[in-house]
Amino acid sequence: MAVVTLERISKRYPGGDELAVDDVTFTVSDGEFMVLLGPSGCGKSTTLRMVAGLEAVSSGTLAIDGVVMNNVPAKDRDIAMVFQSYALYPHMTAKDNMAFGLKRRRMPTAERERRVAEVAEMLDLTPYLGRKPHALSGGQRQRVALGRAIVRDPKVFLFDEPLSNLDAALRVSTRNELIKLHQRLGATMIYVTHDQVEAMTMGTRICIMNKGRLVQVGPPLEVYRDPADTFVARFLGNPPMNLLEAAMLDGPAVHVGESTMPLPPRINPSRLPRAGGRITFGIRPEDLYEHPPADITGRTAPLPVRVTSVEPLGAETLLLVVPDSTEQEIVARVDRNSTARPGDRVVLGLDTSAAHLFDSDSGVTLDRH
Amino acid sequence: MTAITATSENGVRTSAFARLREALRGDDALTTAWGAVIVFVTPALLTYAAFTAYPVIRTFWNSVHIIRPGGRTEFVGLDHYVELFSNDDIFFRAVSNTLTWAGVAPLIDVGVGLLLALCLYAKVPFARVFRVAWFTPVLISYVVVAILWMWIYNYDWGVANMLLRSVGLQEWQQTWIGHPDTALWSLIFAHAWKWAGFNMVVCLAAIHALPREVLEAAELDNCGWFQKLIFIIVPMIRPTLVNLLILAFIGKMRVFDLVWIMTGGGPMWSTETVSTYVYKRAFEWNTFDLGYPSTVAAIWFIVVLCCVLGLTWLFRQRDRLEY
Amino acid sequence: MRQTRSWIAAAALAGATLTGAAVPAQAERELTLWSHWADHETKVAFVEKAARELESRHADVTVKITWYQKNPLYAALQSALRAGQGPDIFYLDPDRTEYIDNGLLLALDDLVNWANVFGWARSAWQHDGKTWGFPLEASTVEWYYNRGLLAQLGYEVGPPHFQLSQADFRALVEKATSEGITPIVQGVGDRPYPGAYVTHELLLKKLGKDDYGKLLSGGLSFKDPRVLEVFGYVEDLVKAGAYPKSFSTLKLGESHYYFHTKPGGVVFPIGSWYTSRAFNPPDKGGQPDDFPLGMMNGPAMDDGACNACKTNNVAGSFVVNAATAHPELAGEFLNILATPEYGNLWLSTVLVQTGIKADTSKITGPYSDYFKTLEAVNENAEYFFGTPLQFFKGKCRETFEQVMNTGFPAGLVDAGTATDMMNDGCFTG
Amino acid sequence: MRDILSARFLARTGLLAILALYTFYSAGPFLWIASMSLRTTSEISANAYALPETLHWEKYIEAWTGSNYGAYFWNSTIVVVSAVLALTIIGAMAAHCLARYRFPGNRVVLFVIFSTLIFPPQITIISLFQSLVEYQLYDTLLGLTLVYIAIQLPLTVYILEGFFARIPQDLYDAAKVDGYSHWEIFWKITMPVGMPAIATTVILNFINLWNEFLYAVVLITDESNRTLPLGVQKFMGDQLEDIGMISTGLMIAIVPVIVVYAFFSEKLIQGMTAGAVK
Repeated sequence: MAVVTLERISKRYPGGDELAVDDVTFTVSDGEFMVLLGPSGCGKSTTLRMVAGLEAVSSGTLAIDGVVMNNVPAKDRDIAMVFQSYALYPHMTAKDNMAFGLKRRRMPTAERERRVAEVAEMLDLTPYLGRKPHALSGGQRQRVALGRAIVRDPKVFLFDEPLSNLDAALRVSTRNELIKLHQRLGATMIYVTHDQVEAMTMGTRICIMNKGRLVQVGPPLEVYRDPADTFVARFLGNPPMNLLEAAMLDGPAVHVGESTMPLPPRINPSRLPRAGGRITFGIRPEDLYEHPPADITGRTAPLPVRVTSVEPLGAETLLLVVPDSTEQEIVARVDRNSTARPGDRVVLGLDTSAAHLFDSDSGVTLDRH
Repeated sequence: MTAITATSENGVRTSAFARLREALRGDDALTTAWGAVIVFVTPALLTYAAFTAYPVIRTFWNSVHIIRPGGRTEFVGLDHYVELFSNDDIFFRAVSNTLTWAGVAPLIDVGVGLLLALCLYAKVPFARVFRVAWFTPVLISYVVVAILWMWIYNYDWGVANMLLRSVGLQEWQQTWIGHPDTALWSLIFAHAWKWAGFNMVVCLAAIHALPREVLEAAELDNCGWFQKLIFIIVPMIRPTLVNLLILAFIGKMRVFDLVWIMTGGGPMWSTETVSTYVYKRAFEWNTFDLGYPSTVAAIWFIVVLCCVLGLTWLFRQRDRLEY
Repeated sequence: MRQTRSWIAAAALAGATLTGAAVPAQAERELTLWSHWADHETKVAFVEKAARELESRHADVTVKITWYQKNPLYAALQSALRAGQGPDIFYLDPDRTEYIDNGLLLALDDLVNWANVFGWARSAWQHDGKTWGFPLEASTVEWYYNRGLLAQLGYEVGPPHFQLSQADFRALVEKATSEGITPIVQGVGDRPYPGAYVTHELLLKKLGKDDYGKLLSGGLSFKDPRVLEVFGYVEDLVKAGAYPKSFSTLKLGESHYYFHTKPGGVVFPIGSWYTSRAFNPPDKGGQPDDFPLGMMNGPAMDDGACNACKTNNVAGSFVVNAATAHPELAGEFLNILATPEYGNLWLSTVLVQTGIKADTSKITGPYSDYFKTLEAVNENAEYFFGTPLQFFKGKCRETFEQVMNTGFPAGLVDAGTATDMMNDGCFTG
Repeated sequence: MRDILSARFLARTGLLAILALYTFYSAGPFLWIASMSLRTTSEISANAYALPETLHWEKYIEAWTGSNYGAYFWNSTIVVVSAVLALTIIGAMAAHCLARYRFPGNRVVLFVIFSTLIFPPQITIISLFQSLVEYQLYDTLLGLTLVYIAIQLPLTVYILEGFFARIPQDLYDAAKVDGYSHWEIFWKITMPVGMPAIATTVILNFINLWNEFLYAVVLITDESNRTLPLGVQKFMGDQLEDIGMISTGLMIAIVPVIVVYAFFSEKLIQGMTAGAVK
């Protein structure tokens, strides 16, 4: 049972003017896999390190299971952390590395040995226990680092981009192992990454941060579907959401390029700008169709474009297109059988029900939540 | 803008006092790291204060006094400085000798070292033996080097004159360290004997650390070894060479042992260096005054400071121009 | 925990300082003596004998003697005395008057039985009406020569003056050079004075005692015509190749070997303590058993005011540290030396003159002939007391060491420059 | 083709000849002194360059027993070993602190310590002498040891700080999470992980201090406190230039260094060159 609560947490480094973490509030429920996602420098690692007790909290309240942890040293918080560089003690064997945290906590030798052996078995590390880190492969080191955290049986696991030093294939398989591990241990985990695929696949919830502030928290698909602002819209999804400059029309419509789009259904009309005002129109690439399927034809609006580039990916094809009367290049994810060629003029179908509107200045969504 | 607003909203204190307190807390989150800092640096700082900082300050204090044994100290203001600049030919001789040495020797040391390193890099046979033979002098103490080279320079049976005789150049025989024209150069030569191996090893390490691709690319560009040396290797290990030059320069500014044992600064002050002069005036002259030699030391302190700042500035400037 | 550690560190540092400060408690009296002559076995034996005698008189006294070479001894003394850690008794040459000026020495007038010391020797240590040193060793500047080589070159010297004329001596130098023989053996590799012997002895003969004394004390210019004449004469000798090629690096010990063994030379002007090295077995650096040693006086200068003049000086002496804890013991030690028995012992073993009253006629053994020659050569001598180093201080001394001892005799500066530099450093008149 | 080969061969031979010549120059003096160390002075004065006819090994015993070499070796060992030990600990503590803790003045402290690296010893030698006299440490091995610590401290801190700063911060965070105290982090992480750099400074300090002369000359006077370089200098007697025996004495001083070199050549070169290669 471990609930981590951050309430109005801020962090200022000595001598720095900007806040590294600015008024962040969220709660990680028991057994939840919370992913902190954001570009580098967004404050997610700092937040994690504050939870770990490696950085002082400048203001706000950090609690684990309701106990305020602000001034509790790292070693007394009953957390375990896996580092990006693994941070294995280079002068100790894999076994000693795993056992060391237990030794520090004065666990009896027999019990310690048993736990280490058990975890090593679980992670397929048994043959390598006698080796020092430099004699292990990257994946093995990663597993030792993981094992070092698991043997401790902590209340909370903290991961700081633990997969970023692995090659692509290993990253995928380790990702799956981590998911299984989470299911098996049922422990509370906080996981920092800048990789949206990891976030989407692993997280029970995702917590997206930008420039030190928390932007949006929610289950992966919800965040994907309803981004809180243009930052989230572009950060999640590959290729990212297309954002087009648009103008508000008098009626309940916006003008994009030469097309007039009806307002999406979820919109909060009270926050719309007045007619003639600027607005940002967002549409994901998969919501642009070369040949709209029958079930959504009623919701589509035509968008005449010029094709500038075609990228066949096998399972699908990406069209890079420029809508008429605009100079913005956008991406459409279309059927793999598309015959479009660069220079072609086509009319794409745009699923108006999937479109988003954002405030042009602040980037905040105009959707109703 | 937003940050500041947010700060006040969040009630984070931004007063100078709060900043200071935050700073004192260090990056260790939860305990006051200041205690650890003090424990860790105090021994070093105490040693530094007692045996480096205090003596430096005291040197300046000394330099405006006459200091005789038995605590008989007399304040003389800037008299020593006036005397030094108006009436001390030996000091200027010593400065000029030292600067000559410090100016010339680094080029010899580093140049020879670089050439030797290139020879070894060219993968000659017996490279290991060569390296050992060339590096060994580095490890030998100056006292031994000095005695050894006094014998090598011996007029009657030293190696230098013996070699000249054996190739029929009797008239070139010299009292190498006994004549003002040759003494300083003979010492520089002996000094270079000791240090060339050091520079060789450092250059070799630097060359080995160069990315192989660049040298291969140069080969594809049809560079001969000489062009490769001039256009590729030397520019690429330039930081190392600069380091070595500065290191050698500093080393020559402090040279004492070799001179002291081999010539004692003679003949006719031709090998007098600032170190030997300070030592002589403090511990050999029959004046028993520690004040004047401290003045020499104080002036030299300033000279060295200027030289090093100048060198640093010079090389930094070049770097900026290049990149 | 952390506090404890910093406390321990502080304590360790303090402890380190304290152990350094702690002076070992002494139950017994120890008399310390630092002396030159580490290599001079006969002198070492002489001093050790006196030390053992003092120890045998007092059960609680030990005498701890440290033997040095001269230069390291002076370096050690300068720093140790300043540090207040000097020995009770130490070796000093009488030219080191700065020790007196700085109050580092104890006046010996009431401590030593001066009745057994020659007055001229005592006077070498008398300043401000007090006597500061015990004149153990005395010496005259002698011109030793190789009788065989001199005869081979067609010259001889004999009574009453044992002296060549100025012109003959120059001719001797030129002849020796032409035959590939080094005329005057001298080396200044490790001593600040031997190179100046010839010039200064000749200056003394030319000027006479009074004017020479003025010259040394800054009262007479080096541009005096008589001085210039002597400098010119010596410059001619130098140009004629009087000195060995290796002059400037040849050490004192090496120059002995050069003179009597290899490659050999005609004349070797040096203090009469020549014997303390030369009368050792050949494998200890002594002269060969059959070496034809002769003694002459320096050449008579034309119009010389005092051609019988030569330098006599007190050399190695013992002084007492002003800060000594055992002045009475130190006095007793010196008084053991100040007896005719010890004077004779010194003469017959060390074979150098001494300030202690003794009787050379009592010397017997293999070197009695040497003392007879020494007496004959000095029979008509008039002595000037003191070497240039005893007069020159500070920059003047430094100039003397570099110019008179090295630069001028090595031919590095001419007579005009040399006298200019000497005036610059020494002339006050 | 043949011509090219032979030209290359010639160039190669020429290069080798030059190298052999240089080797003769750099190693020749050692061989000369080694051969003289086994000959008597009278043999040497007959011919300074002949090879020893009979090997006078007994001269080594004579040189050792006839001088105070045993004491000099012992003094040098005490002073150098304790100075190097203290340097390693004090220097590593300071370097660890400067590399790991952010505190106001951190860079200032590092700069101040480092800047003394460039200053020649003659600047402080006089006042250091005065200070040691006042601290009652003049002419004591303890005093010399403390001075040795002080003169090598800047270089030690400089090298170690550079290395320690490159140890990943994660390792320290992991240690903190594992519950290490400040002192344990230093002792159990920094020291073992920093071992290569520490070995480097140990070797460097050892060689430098073993050969140190100037401070020893000024700060030591008593025969019983002399270190090896002073002892070697003392071998230069002035009664007689006993070249044969001096050679033997010099060899006794050289041989240990050569032996150490033979065993630790790689590490040693690494140590001597530390900090010079960027």
